[in-house]
Amino acid sequence: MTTEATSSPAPQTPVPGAVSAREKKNRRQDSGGVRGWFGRQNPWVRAGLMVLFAVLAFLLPYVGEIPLIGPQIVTQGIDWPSALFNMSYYVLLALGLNVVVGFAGLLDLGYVGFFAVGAYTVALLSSPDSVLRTEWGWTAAVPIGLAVAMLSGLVLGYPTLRLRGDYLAIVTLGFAEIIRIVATSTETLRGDRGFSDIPHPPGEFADGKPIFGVADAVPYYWLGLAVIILVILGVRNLDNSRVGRSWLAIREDQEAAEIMGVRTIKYKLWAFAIGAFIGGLGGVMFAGQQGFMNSQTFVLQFSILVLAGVVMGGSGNIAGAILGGALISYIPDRLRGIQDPIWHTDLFGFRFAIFGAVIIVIMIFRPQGLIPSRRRAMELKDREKEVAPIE
Amino acid sequence: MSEPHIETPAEADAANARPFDRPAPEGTGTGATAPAAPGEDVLLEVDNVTLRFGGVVALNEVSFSLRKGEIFGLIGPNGAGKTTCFNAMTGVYRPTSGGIRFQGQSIVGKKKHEITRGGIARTFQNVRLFPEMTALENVMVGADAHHKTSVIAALFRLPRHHREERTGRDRSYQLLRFVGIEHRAGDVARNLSYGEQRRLEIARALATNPTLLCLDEPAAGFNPAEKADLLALIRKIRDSGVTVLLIEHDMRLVMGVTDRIVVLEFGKKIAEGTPAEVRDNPAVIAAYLGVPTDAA
Amino acid sequence: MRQVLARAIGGLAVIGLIAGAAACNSDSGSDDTASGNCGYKLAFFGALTGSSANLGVNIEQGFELAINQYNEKKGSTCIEVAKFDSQGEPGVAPGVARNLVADKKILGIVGPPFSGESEAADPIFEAAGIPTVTPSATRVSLSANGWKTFHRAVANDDAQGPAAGNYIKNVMKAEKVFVANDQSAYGAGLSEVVEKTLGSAVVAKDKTEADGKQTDFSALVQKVVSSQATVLFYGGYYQNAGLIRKALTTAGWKGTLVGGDGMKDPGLAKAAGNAAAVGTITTCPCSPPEKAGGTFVTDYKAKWNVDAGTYSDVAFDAANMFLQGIDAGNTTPEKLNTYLSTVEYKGIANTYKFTDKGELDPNYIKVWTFKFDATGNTIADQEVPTA
Amino acid sequence: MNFSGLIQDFGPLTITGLAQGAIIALFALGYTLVYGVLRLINFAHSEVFLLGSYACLIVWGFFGLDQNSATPSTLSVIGLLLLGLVAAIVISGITALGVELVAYRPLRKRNAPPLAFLITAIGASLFISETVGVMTQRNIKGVPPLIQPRDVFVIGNMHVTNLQILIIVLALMSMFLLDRFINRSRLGRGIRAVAQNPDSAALMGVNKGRVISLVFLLGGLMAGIAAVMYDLKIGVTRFDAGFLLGIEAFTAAVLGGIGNLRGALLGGLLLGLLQNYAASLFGTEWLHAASFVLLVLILLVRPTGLLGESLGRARA
Repeated sequence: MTTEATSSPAPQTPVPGAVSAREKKNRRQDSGGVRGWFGRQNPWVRAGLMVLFAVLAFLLPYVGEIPLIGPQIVTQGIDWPSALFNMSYYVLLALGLNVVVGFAGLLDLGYVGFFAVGAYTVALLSSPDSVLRTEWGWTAAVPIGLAVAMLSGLVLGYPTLRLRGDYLAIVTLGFAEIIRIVATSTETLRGDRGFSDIPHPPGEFADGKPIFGVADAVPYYWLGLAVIILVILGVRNLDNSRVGRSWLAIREDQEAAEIMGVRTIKYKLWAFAIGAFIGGLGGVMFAGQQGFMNSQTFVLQFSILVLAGVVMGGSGNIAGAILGGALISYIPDRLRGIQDPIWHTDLFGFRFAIFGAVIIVIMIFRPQGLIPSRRRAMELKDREKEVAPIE
Repeated sequence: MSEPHIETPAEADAANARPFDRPAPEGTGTGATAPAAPGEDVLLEVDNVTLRFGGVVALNEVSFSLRKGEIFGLIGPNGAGKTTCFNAMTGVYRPTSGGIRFQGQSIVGKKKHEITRGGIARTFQNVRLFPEMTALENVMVGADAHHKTSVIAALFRLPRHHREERTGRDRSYQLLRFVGIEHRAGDVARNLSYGEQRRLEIARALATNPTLLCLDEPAAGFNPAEKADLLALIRKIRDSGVTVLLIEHDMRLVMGVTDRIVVLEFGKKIAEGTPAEVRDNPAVIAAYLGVPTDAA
Repeated sequence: MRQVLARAIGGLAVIGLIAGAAACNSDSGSDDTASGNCGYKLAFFGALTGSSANLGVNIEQGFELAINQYNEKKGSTCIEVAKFDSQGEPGVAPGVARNLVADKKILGIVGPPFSGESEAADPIFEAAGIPTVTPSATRVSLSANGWKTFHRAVANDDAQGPAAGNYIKNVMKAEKVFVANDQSAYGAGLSEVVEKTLGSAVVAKDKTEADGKQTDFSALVQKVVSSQATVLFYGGYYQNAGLIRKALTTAGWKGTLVGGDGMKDPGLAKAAGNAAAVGTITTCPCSPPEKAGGTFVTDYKAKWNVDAGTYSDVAFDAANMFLQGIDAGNTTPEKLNTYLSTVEYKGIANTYKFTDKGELDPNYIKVWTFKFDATGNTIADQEVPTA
Repeated sequence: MNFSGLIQDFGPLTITGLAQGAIIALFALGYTLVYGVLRLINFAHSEVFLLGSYACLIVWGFFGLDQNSATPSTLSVIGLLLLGLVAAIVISGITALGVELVAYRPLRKRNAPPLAFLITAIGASLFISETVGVMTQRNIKGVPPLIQPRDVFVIGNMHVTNLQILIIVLALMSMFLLDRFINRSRLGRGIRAVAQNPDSAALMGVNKGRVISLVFLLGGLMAGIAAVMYDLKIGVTRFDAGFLLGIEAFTAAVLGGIGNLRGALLGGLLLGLLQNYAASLFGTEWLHAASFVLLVLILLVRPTGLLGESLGRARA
């Protein structure tokens, strides 16, 4: 793009003890973290690339129109825009879980619980089936849904923060199961009968047809994408601030972090709350698209799948989480309506088995994830290279 | 929505008043100035501290006090309770009985991060950096101790975030230069050499703006040349106005740099005084007799 | 830099591998011109994988059998079978439904089997104007949405529940009945109606988790034994029912297990063992297939090598009903929908005529009871009144 | 809440709960053993159990037995039981080793982060259970009635059957032998050494790779025994049976103190009992919720489970 911009600062020979102009420039820009190729680019180049990515992402529903490549990408057994929407809320969940697991290092196996809380709050406030009988619009119910999800993050987080890694994992798993069982077994939450007629997001086209109808999933995908972009910006800001540093420090050595003045409890709670908020965001989007939901959606396997996505993509890396979240939704959907090339049997029923195998293969060949966190990658790099002076 | 913030305005003012170009000059300690304690210049007072783990007495009625601006040595044979004493002072352990006062205020039972913010910083016997963070980030974590950017401010990149990031970063670079590893700022801590990691730990501790810096065997594993460099650094730190508490094994190092020394053995204080006084103390000689030290 | 690239390529290669394996797709739209009302598709929409796949598969096989027989008669692949796997999950159903409606050759849909996924997917079919006939979604409220394309080929829970209750009360003359359900929309709805019908005869109640979520029913069994009930009514599906029946026998309970059509499946005997399953009663808003005189039961077994399960016969009827309509020249979804609103079709399980809400005409609602025999099959017992 | 029901049925609920708990406990051992040595939640252990539960059915199928067969004579029942046990143990053991070889060993070689192991385990679990699901058309498979339950003794309304006694005795025996093996044998010492300190164990000449394989194998054996007992008790298996019981077994392992053998036993029995009592008190639909509530409460009081962790100190 703008080659001029990238090469602007003239390279200077580093004077021992002094700081090069380039370095000073960098100092002003970054938060001192490990920078990858992307992070080393000029801010304008970065912004340009990001806008380009965003535009491409918005055009994804029409990828099938590209000759040759397009048809290979789109899903067969499931409507492509719907598959994209599904990917969008999986990506949201992966982004949220990445804050909890990737940044703060808190292993959460019950993340779907927050998704459920967000979706159920919206359903309770807006569906005519609800005991509350409020029948709010979707937009009005969303802030409450998010607030309740965030609160549930704190409620879960507070008592369990004392627990170490794997114990936290089983307790969060337990909490999610309790939420599912409560949703199934209590009258108020209607269990398997579920809530119908949950309103869709508002908006009409010029001809009076609703933008968010039942037949076309593209607007939902675009809405999801817009939300994702906002979440990415927010999460990135946090990651590049003292909040991100505190999370990392907690993940690396909790006691040392505390002795360095990090309020570990506070930042862990924030990680839970922010994760829960983003999970709830996925939930309210889901409820708004679906129109109907019941307790069936919030099974344990869902949480585990999202966790698999985060780690597969690259735990602790925003781009990795996005890729991983998209893949866990995309791979099974893409395997629908496919025949295997040898026996021409339907691969359909095997798609989760294949998915399982794909997970193993990816993790074996890329144990740090598909797009590893820069830090993790650097760990593995040969030390020799690091000793060379910067630039 | 606002995060629960406990920091007091006084604390913040103190932090902001501190010039970032060098560690705090003597006299402008954090928090309220200590009320007149026994001896005006007393910074830290360990008063009859006893610490038991089950039936084991790790510290037995230990008392000593540190004066502002000195380099204080805490020595003793292995297992004498030096690190335990240290941990009690930094909030890792809570004394079974006795008091610890810092600038006249008791710090027993305070949270670790509160003690740090109050002005006591420390390093660890076995280096405990954040291995996947860069050297610069490690120091910035320390610098964050006195920052006030809230999660919301960080989320929306409010002006305070920018201001504090900038000052924190500049100060961190300066501290890295102060300890002599500025050229490694962008490397993850794991990849630094052992000596560099030790220095980085000191820089990280200094970043919290301490009034008292506690070094836990900082010279362990160093060769004589590195030890000499370290001595110079410790003096430099003291000269910049920070009181230093040094736990050390290496008698020569301690004798060379400290103003006063306390000797522990089996959790009990057996001697206190200037290096010269301690060196001639028969109890100390007895304690160290046949105990090989690094200096030997 | 090179390392970064290599890594990126490595990552892409993995994705490429997946995409490559998936590259060969089955959708090879045959372009033969529609002659003799041929060249169209009928779709099955329901669970083919996932934890509730077994019921979906029962229905799909009945549906596919009908179309195969039709094609054999025609001597060509006249009507194609299109299968859409919703996994029985409301969360998955809309995307799959939108994919279905994108295929303009599809004239009609058999499904969705479950009420939950119906709520999520039927609005999409309604918007596309494609008629659906569900062989098994019995939630009462489904017909109250004003959907014009919705048809239900079975009686809803309001009809079956009273019949089951009446049978327990009047035929079995049970005085102590234990009522339990699996908390599914179907099971809970049915058992509530049964409970109401039975009134004071209900001595105790319990709920279990759904199929595939619970296998140890010791506590429920103990409650049943202690309640001294002679009849256990279980609103749920055959897998749990089979496990419960087996556990009840093991615990020495001598009473009879009664359930709805969700239990009318040889799978119950497979789980419980024939010896334990003997005598178990299920109600079904359908007529016995052997009464229809057809060869459905043997044909099904020959084709799929398993016994026809719950709703296989209704799905078979639904598919045939569509095929008859297409034969008569109704080759657009709209025409087929209009055809459904007037048809009176005599199938193997029932005679079908729909009200304007898409419900089965009350005159044709029949509820029969069936009994498991010593070979693990269900034998028609008697017709029972629904009120 | 139905207190009178609980009190009335206390005896029978206790004995059925113990039988279920014994199965859970044996299953839980696999989680505990692997965790103790590798600090790894072996998610694929549920599928080790699953394949075991099918293996014995296939063997019994060779003899023409299915859920509708008559109960064979006592002598052949003993033979069949032994054969079924051997088949389940062998298949479960092989599966456990296979999972270790395919999903874990390559990661260990690459020094992967701990989370990566968890995810390959999930992948392996998904792969195995879904493959079984497709192969069995997701249908249930009935178990031959090898043992007709008969009351051995009756106390009040508590009927103790031969099957329950068999399950509990077999489980306790297996546990006892495993405990002896780990605490007394040379190989067991190796396991404890690696569990306590992998690095110094390696220095002392313990072959870590072998110890890890051994631990997976032992977990597999126990899961195999659990699988046969599960088949006999429940009478049906299905492609997701492993996942379902696996969560309970894992909960039990953590409850007792994961990495602690006796903790697994305690946790399993406790869970079996509690589930029964809770189901009687609140309704069967709350059975699983109750076990998680108990888990959360216990971990809040004792953050490392009832007996604490560490395989190394299994005697403690």
